[in-house]
Amino acid sequence: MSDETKSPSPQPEGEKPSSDKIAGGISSGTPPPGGAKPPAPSEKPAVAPGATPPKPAAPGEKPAAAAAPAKPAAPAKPAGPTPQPWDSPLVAKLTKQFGSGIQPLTYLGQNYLQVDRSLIPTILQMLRDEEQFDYCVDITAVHYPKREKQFDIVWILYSFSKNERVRVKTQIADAEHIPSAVPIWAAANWLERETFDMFGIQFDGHPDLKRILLPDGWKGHPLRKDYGIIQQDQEWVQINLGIESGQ
Amino acid sequence: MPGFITNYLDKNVHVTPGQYGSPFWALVYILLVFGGVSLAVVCMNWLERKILAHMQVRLGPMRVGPHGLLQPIADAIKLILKEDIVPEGADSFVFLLAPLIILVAGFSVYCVIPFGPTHAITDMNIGILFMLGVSSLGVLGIVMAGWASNSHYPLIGALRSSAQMVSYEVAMGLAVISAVLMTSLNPAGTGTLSMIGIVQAQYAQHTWFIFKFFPLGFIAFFIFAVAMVAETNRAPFDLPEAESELTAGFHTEYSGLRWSLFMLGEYAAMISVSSIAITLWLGGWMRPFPNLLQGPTWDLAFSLFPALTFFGLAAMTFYSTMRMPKHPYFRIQTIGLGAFGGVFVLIALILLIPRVRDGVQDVYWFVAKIAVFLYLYIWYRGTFPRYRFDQLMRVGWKVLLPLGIGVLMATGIMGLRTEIWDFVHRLVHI
Amino acid sequence: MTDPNSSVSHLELEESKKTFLDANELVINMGPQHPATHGVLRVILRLDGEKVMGLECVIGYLHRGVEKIAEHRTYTMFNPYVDRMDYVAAVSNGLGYCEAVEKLLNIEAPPRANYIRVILTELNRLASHQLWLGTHALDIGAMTPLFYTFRDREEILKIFEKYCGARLTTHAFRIGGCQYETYEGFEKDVKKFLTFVAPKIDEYEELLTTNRIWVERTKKVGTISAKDCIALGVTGPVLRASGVKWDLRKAQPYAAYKQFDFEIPTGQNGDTYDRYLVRMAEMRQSLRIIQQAVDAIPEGPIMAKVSKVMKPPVGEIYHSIEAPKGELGYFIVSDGSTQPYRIRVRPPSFVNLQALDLMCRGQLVADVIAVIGTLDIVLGEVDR
Amino acid sequence: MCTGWYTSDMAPVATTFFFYFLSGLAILSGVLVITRKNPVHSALALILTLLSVAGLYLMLYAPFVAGVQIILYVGGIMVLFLFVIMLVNIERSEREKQFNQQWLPGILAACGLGLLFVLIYVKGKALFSQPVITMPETENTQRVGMMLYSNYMFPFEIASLLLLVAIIGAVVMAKKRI
Repeated sequence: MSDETKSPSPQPEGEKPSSDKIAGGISSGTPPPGGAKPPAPSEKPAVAPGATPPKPAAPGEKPAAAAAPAKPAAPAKPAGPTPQPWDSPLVAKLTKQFGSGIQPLTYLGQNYLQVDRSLIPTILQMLRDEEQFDYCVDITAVHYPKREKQFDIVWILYSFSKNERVRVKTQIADAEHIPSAVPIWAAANWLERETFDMFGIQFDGHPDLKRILLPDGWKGHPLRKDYGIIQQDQEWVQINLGIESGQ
Repeated sequence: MPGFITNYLDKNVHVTPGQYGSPFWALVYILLVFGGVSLAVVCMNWLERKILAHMQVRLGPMRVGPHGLLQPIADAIKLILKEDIVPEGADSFVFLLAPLIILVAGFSVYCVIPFGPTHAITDMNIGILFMLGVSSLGVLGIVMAGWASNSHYPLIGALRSSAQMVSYEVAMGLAVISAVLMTSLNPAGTGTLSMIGIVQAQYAQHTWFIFKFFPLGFIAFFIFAVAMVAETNRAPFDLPEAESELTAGFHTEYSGLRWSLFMLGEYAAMISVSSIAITLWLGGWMRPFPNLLQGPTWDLAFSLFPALTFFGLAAMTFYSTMRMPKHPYFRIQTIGLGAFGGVFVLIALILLIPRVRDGVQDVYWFVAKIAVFLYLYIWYRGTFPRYRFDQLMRVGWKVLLPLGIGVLMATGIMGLRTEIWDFVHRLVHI
Repeated sequence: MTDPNSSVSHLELEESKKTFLDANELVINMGPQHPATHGVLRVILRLDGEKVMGLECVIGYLHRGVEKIAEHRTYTMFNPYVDRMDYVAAVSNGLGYCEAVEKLLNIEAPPRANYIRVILTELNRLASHQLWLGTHALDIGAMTPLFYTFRDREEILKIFEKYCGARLTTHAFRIGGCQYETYEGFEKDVKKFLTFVAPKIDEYEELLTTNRIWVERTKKVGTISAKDCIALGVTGPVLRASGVKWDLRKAQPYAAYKQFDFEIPTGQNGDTYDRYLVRMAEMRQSLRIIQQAVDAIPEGPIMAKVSKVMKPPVGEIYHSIEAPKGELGYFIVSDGSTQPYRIRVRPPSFVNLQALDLMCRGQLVADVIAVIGTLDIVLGEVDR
Repeated sequence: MCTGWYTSDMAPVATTFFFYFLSGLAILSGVLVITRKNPVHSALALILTLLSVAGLYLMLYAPFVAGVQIILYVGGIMVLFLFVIMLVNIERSEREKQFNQQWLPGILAACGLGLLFVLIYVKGKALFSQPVITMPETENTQRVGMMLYSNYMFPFEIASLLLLVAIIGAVVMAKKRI
């Protein structure tokens, strides 16, 4: 793995709005109203050219621009490493094929691809078939409620033959569907079910998409940031026990 | 005393009360056997827990009574007091009948078990057939219990059990027949199915049948010994009640007293099949070397064994008493354990009285042999994993059954070897 | 292109609906209260007599929302929670979490801390495997090994207790190193334990490895090919028993594993017996690692310089370790605050459990028990 | 030591009572077999029938036959019956129409059977001219063995051949599925 990660060099170009979204993800400064995390205060609301979906994320962050002033407070601590462009034969091949649809990055020595949603099935299939990423380690999501495209979906892949990990990330909006990876990796079955259970993300083509950890009648998707735990608890206690919740 | 009591006590009577036709003494024997077997089940319960526990680096019951000696009694009280639940949707008539059938089948077998030449309730001339037949009735109870519970685990347990018992009965029967065949190897050529007759045949032929035509007798015994474990649903053949697969198998839905009837029936069956094995192959009630070590000296020496056993038990008890903690909290337990030892000494002393000493000889040796078998049962349980169903069937049908047929034929050939030899000889000379 | 998930497609269910003698198929609900489902796993079995035609796992009975809890705790506060996932290998969980956060903070634990970590983690692996062996053997009907393994596992727990005061959910490590220096006589205790336990492992093997019934019950049971393992994301001893020589301790060494000499035991057939042998061999390898670590444990600090209030820079990290059950991964997203924005745990048991359906098709009910045992799942980790 | 069965002057107890009791039981449970809707109950009633018939054999001083009856029919065949019954859907069969609604063939068969019984009763003396032999019970088993391997050797072997054919047939039928 490349080791140039430790250099805390600043963002090189404005070409990487996606990285901003992670990097500038959430400032620690402002306490969020309503328990939700503050919006991603991207420093550059400027929409980069190109039709990559990461960009539409930026407009969602426009209101967050107000929070940007809080950002300077964060750099008070030593600025952490930031994602760097990632370069490798694989990346070269992918960028040649998909162009600006993917953005290869590396952070702390870990590589990931920021991928346009429309490219997801093709890229995943290709990664498995041609690049020997035959082991789907994990599928999960991260919720950014203030963004327009609220969800990051993350596929963590591993290649036995190369002993290499890569993460594939894409952004989707709430209620947007995403193709299932079950035809590509059988392991995706339960992992997607769990993501559906926890975030309510619909995977198209999943053989049996239903809740896995929570009971079938559960309301809401708990790992969303706007999920009201206390409200849910009070409701449950009231319905099932007929008393006021002590919470 | 009235005649129907005294006439059986006549010195010239050398038959069992059943044969003699004395209902009174038959009843006495029935009560004795029933009480004795129940007591044995209680002892077995405690011993199994303790022995298994010590095999598994733990102590077993230690709380109720000294060294948990009163545990079986506490368990019995608990089981009797527990609610007798009949599940909704169960076929209640069949559900309630099933444990009774198992119990009746388990205990009826004792009608013909000879604890001594005259110490049996009766002696039938189809004794061994009766035993196999009645003990095979037990499976009916299991099947009924499993079906009537209206639940899946018991049903599967019952299915397993019926298939298992029917399969192993075949191998068991073949092994038994080869032993019965050996009884006919006398000048008169008359064999017998009577349990007492079989033991007497072993006496007459100066050998236990396990050593007859070595290794034929041993193989037959081995087949029986395997089949009998399967027949009583014990480890490693305890699939019908495999707790890790079927929770408790056919008696999952039973509780309280009815559940304890299943246990009683199972342990009674263990003792009864062990007695068949002992009667058929291990010389029944006979002491070791009844022909070789004859004479009054040997008789005396062997007749001291019962008392010595109880002295040994007493010594163990006293040793444990001494090792009890000296804390006042344990005083009652220590006293109890000491009293237990005292009872053992008392029994041992009673067993030294010549009349008693000679009277219990047969019963003692029979019970001692049973104890060895019961220990084996426990040992198996501590050692073996459980067979899977198809493997169980394979062992029954593909190993034990051909082996049984082979042994039966080989025994027949060995029995008729002079005749066959003569025949061949004549053929050659013609 | 061969489709590796064809073996678990749901079309197969339709095809196998015919039953012997047209008897209706039996649907059995195994669990969540069942002696052999290792907790609260519920398996719905569809049987033809005793033959399994298909099964479905129903999980979540032990779901505590660990990932949600993490979002409301600071990095330090969340550390004890991870112990509650795979509670029989709590030390491994803690190691994975601490290393992931350290990576995110871009710090490294000092060498001595790494050695202590390796010793405790390997001891925990041993304990976890012992627990697995005992319960697995009990499921198959061999009662005795359970008590033997518990007796020996007790010695490990005693060392844990002396080291950090807890036996099961140890919370042994802190972000940046270990909180506790080893106690007086720690090395002596560990060495004593090593000499104590080596013959005990032989003892377990004596009871089982050549036991005919054990071999018959485990050979060719729950077979899974390496291809299916990889497709289903199965890791750990299950994957190695299928012949894939892959262990994160070698493939992507973490802590101090680079410095130790050990082997990755593998099997060939991928059946329950091979998985048994692999785990037995792993126990011995763990002993080797512990021996080397105890012999070469360096002096020095046990904590890296970590500020009291941890604020990792904005970013995300995935770090995984080789837990006793397989690859245990933590995917942490930081928003630069003291609380993690999102922690995702990649639980090995959860992913491995997916393979149960495939491994049990066409086998008997008794094999389902054996396969659940051999997958070595812990429901606390499956459900989180 | 095995001297005869009745060494004392005990006579068989209440022979007539037991005869009527057992035959009544056999008939009653036989009726139950065909009237119960639940096949498991039918099978249990059939077991009772077989057991009472075994008791009748005992009263005829044929303990061997009684023992074999119990082992084979009650312990073996009936268990297999139950085995199969439990495998099929009982609820379904309970809902189904019963087969014993065919009155005409039933009456005809019953009449034929009655006729047969009457014929035997009338001609009986001629058919079984020999007086009834009461064999001592102790020799019953030996006699059965002797008979089987001398007078009835041929039927015995034919029967075993038949069973062999049945077994092979069963195996073939079962194998066909696999």
